[in-house]
Amino acid sequence: MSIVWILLNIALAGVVLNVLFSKSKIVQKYVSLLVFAGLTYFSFIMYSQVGEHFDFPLQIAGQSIGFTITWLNYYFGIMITGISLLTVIFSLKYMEGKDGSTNYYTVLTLKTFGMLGVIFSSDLITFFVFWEIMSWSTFALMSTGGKEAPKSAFKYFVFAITASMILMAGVVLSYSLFGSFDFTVIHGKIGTLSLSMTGFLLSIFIVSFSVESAVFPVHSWLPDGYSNTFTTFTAYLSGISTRIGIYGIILFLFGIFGMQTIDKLSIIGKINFRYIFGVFAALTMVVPTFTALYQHDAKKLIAWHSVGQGGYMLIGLASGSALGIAGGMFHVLNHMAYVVLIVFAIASVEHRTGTTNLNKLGGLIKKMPVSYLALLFGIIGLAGLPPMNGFVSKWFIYRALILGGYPFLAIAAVIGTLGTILSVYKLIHNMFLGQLPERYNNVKEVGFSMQLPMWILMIVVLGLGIFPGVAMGLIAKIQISLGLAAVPYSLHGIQTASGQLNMMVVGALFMGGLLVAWIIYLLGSRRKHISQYNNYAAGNFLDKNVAYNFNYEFYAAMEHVIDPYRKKIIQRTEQGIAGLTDAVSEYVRRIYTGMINTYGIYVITAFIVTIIILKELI
Amino acid sequence: MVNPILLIIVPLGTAFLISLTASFLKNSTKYLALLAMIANVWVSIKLLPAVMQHPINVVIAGVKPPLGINLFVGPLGAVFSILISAAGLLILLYSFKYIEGDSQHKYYTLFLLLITGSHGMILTGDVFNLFVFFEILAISSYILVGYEGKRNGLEAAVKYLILGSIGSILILVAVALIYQEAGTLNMADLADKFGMIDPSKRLMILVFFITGMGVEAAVFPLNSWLPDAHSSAPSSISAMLSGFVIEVALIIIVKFVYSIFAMTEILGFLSLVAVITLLVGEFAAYKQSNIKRVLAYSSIGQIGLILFAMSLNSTDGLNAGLMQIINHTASKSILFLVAGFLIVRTGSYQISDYRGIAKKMPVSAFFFVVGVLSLLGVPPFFGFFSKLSVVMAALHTGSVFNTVMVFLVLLGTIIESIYFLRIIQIMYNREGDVGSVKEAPFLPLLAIAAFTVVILAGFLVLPQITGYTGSVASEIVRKMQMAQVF
Amino acid sequence: MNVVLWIIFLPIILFVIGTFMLGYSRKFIARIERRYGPPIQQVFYDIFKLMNKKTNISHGWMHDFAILMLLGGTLLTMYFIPVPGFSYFAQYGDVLVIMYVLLIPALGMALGVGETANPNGSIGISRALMMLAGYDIPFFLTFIGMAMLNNTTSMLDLIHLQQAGGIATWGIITNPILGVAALIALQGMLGEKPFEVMVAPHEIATGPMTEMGGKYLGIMMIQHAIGVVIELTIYINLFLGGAVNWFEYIVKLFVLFTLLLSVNAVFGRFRTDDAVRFMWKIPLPLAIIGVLFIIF
Amino acid sequence: MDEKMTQRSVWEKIAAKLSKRSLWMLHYCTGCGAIELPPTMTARFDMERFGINPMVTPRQADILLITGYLSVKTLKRVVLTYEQMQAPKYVVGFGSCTINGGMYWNSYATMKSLDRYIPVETYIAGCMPRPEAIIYSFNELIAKIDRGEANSWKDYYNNYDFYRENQEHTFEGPIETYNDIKADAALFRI
Repeated sequence: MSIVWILLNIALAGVVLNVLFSKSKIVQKYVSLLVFAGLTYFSFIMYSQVGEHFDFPLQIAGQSIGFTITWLNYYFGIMITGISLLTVIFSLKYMEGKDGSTNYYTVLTLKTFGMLGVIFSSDLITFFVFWEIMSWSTFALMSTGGKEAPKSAFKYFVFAITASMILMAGVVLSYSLFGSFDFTVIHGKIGTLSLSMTGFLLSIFIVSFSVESAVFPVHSWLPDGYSNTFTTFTAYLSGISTRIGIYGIILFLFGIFGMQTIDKLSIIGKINFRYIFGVFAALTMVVPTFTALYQHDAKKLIAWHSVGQGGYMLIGLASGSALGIAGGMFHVLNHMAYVVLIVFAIASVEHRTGTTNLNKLGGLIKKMPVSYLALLFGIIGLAGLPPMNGFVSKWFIYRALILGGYPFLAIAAVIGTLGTILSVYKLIHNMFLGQLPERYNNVKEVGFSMQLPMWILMIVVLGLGIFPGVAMGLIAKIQISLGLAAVPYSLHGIQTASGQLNMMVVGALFMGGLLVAWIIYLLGSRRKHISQYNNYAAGNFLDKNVAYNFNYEFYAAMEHVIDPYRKKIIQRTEQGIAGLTDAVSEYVRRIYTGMINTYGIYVITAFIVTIIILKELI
Repeated sequence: MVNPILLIIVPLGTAFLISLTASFLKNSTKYLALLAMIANVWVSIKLLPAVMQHPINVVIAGVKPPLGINLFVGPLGAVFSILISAAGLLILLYSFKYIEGDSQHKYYTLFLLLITGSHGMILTGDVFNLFVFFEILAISSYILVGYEGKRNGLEAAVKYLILGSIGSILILVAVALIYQEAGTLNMADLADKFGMIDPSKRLMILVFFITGMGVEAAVFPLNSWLPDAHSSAPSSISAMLSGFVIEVALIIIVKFVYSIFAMTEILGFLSLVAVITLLVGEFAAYKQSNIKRVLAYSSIGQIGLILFAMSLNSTDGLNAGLMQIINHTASKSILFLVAGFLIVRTGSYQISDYRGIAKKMPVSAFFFVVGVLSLLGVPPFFGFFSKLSVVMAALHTGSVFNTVMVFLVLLGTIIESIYFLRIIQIMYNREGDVGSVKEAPFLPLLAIAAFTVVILAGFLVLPQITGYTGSVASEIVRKMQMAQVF
Repeated sequence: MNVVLWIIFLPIILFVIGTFMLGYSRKFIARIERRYGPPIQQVFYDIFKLMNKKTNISHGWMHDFAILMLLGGTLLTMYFIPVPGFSYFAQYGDVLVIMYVLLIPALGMALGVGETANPNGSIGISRALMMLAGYDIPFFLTFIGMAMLNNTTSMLDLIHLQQAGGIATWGIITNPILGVAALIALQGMLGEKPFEVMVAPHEIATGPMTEMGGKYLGIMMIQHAIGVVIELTIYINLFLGGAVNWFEYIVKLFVLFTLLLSVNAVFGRFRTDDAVRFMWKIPLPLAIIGVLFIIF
Repeated sequence: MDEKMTQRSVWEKIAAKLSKRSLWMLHYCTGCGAIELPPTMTARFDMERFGINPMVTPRQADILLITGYLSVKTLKRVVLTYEQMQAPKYVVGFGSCTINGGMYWNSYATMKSLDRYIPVETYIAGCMPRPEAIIYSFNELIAKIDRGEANSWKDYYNNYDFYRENQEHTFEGPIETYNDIKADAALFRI
């Protein structure tokens, strides 16, 4: 029995057990823990079966369908199962006593099942079927949680169903073009296609995956959808769910269409398919990142970032060079590690204080140092500063863009990074720094089972930052298996003819710098820690009744600068589409007036029109 | 071997029997109807294997065609008989609890007449009899639409009556023209002779027939009666009207165009009409607040989809259209039947009044969700496979026109999913409270569950189903010939 | 051995240069204001005094650590920047690494100030970060432009390429538009007027420094001294052909700094949004034009 | 006191020599005397020559310059500000108001003598003192630091009870500055 079957069966069994034990949360908890531990174990040992193929005992249109294990889906597989396991461990305590949590583990398992199916599928039909399962379970995932959840889940659904329909068209179109659903067969025949048809088919697939990976014009479902559900789901969704869209894009761009085919799709000179794709990716980085500045809710802020970070992955893929693609793929892993870490920290705060409203929190560093540290590691990764992992992948991407001759895409990435620094500082400042409100005086740090995932992820975030080679080995294998050039990596970074990156040196120098600074620090006389109310306020007396924290409208000036653009362009476009559908519906509805004489006229008109048209046809 | 004429005679006879015995059997007449429907299902199932070998031709009253009248049962007839009688049986079971009052025998009489008409239209091999059965079907459905006797029901019934009459007059003119020009009313004979008719006369026959049948088949813009009629009829009748009655009319159009008139040139026009119908239906449904109107408009959209698939001029397309018919019959019946008890229990047609009803009626709500998912074409429900085959058939033709149309069809699906999901969300809203509402009774739920089983288990027997629909499709696509039939 | 000596003495050398430059700046400004001004070594006194304070207060461990991160990050940046005679670490990290490590001190500072829970501090940080978004975008774009022009992201290569061809291949000559854009951005980067709204002593009580006293402020001043040199050096390396020897290096530093100080001395202060708008309306389009020149 | 002065280590002497060259001043300007400060800072007298710079927060400042009269309300702020400064810190009383109440000597609302509440290093007499006087007294302060005699700030730690009592008497109750002076004295070994 192959490991793919074991994985999918375990996941399915998890779903069934969760449904069966829907009355007992405790059983659900431990069953899920066991299921996800099993999934993680089996997915990690799966590398022994890479390259093997397994068929379903069912045929569609005379085609055998099934699963295959490649390095690419092994990479995504371990990410999915790993992060699910951490989410479950974190949820054990987090979900205690939460309202509406009976479906929690069920939808989580179902979603994982769907995702595993998608990534391991070896043909379009399996891919599509699991894609649908995944979309629907995402919808279910999003609709659990807060009051606003169903509404925002609905928004997602509208986008997802659109994407599904487009994907379905793509699946069927490629079947009618190639006569097969199998990825490898399609890959073999792709060269026979005319250029315009290739472009059309590729666009269909890319557009439908863009929805799931929240690329700029079709991203607006994500922030609300992700932030209104349970915070642990926010972590899970931002960390891995969105990235299945990226998986699809990688698979189709490189696995099925292949680099040579894509590079043929050129309009004028440099303006080719990849470039256009890159422009969308750049917009994805810039626009959502700056929208994040406006957010007053920690979850929403991070959700916007998870849109923006998707742009980095895509722009890396769009760069088309080995370095850029490696950066894009590596960023998926990195993003998953730090975003989940950040959201776990937020969840911890929410667990203790009951809110994620950034205007209400503050000063929690004194009460929850571990969560603070987790958030700190996470935001350094998110902002892409050394020595955390986010830096490495972003470095790859920048370098690929600069050397590939895409300065404006590179600057978009820079703008995104700066916007990220701004908003993550707001996040950490408004939650953990500043004045501690009196009502949070008795807040405690979260328990061990919630700290454990955070510690693990902190190690991952820092470890991948210093030793990117650990993941790069796998990524190089993926690149080779997709027929791309591999990046010459070492344990500490990469080494190419035109420059190298050595994270060990960066890390060591940083440590050395800290050491020197520490010695200088020790040279001064001792210090004492003082109360937050012992503070400069131009001679005013501060106490617990004075709310002096600065966190409301943290970046008001910036908002003044970018407001005009944002309002004009983005909001109006979004409202436009919804308004159009409503208007069309309203007009169409009026066709049915309810008056029989109108209907009579319709029949007579139809009769005449039919005569006229059919006369031409016959 | 069973005689297919039983399919017509049994319900017709039982209908008369019910009205005769109504005075002393009172409401127990429904068991007579049940017996008739069970017999019908049995006959149709018995017919199927035999018909698959060779079409059956039943000559009535001993006069051979083309002079006499006959029943012609090909795979089309057999499959549709099963569809009609099975759906009819389940809806009948549902009606046992749903229809209340003293004059139930009227309902069952008309119900059986509706079944008779549907069977007749499918099975007859004679154009004039087609008209007769069409009238039986139409008249019984006019009355059933107004069965509840409420104001809007009666209004809808009158509208339906007027438009339906226009339709039947057009058909009658077509029949008369056919007899005048071809000198025969037998379908197979007509198929042989139709090519010899003067082109302008052919055009007129075609137009009269298509517009006339189009009224019943709910093709835009002839379908203006449908939203009113389907939404104000009793839910069981809505289920039938949406579930197979309009499809029967549609399949008659398709059958005539392909295998009798053999005028495949006009299929492009039909598919354009189909897509317009689909978009109009879906967009009109988008803003409705009355649950049955939503379902009614959605039926228009689905008819568009089916007609689109069937006018692709390929066996694949017909096959896909037939699968879509099966899916639509099952899922739309579920939706209408569930909606029936939602309305009964809450006393309201407004979707907004069902806020949180899933807590009180969990089983019904679940069935509703399944119906919606299948209608939208979500895997692994049956609807997914039918929609997939529609899209596949359309794209397989390779024409740009059809590709564009596919995208419009998928756009329609998107709109459809939006409004359906909105309903589901309202039903599953946690905060909502509908007061003390009970779950629907067991028997109707059982009927609904049977439809659900079709949808859920459909993909397990997919090869068999495609086998049957495939032979139906190849029957339709082949031109009828007198020699083949006899 | 040589490397070890450089590692030890480079920070000290740069610190000395930096303090003299800051002292020089105070003297320079004073002279423009027709004052006598403090002695040029005044900054030494200030730092010594601050380090010698008998009591120190801190608002928590992040406040302490932020100071370390501030200085540590700056030292890290320093090692990656080639100076005459020492470019050992420059090969391990390129322009991109420098771009990013430059942000570490800012982030460290921001975190520490956040913990002091002083509203003035938070406002200052908020302004500083907004300014960062303002000036860094054009500055990074000029980085990218120069890297593309020479098809390398290594700062060492950039210097070598400029030095090989003499003054005619200096970035400021080959690409004056980028040079000007970077110069304006550099003004913001150094926090000189008119881009010093994040400190604004009369308005928000020196913003980030509000709660910093004693050795904390002292370390911040040490960092500032080194930081100024680093930021000027980046510009010199990119546009002014680097430096072959220390004399040339120091001359270039002082000339460049004087240029910026002259602007500083005669300007008022931009409001934050105006400053950001300015940065996005003047240097950024300039940088874009410069990059377009490079592409075509 | 005198003993301590004479027993300074070499390091302390060097430190004093360097530290005296950098004095940052926080001016508490509720009175009219503040008007004399701009000329002191600007081109005419240029206080920066001596390394004296105006600063805005008590954390950074070495000198607390009290320019003028103090009411009960402002005195509270002065005490708070003083406690927020980092040692060594020097209070300079500016004008007669801080010495004896000056022209407000018979007002019910003003404080007569500043050094009852916080230790004052130097006074600048006059109503009001000219910039020359200010420069002169700062130079005096510098000289005092150099000699190691400017130790009044230690008095606040060592004689805290005295100041506390006076403060509480005037304020009719304690004020909460979130500073535990006695604990600080032990911690910083003053």
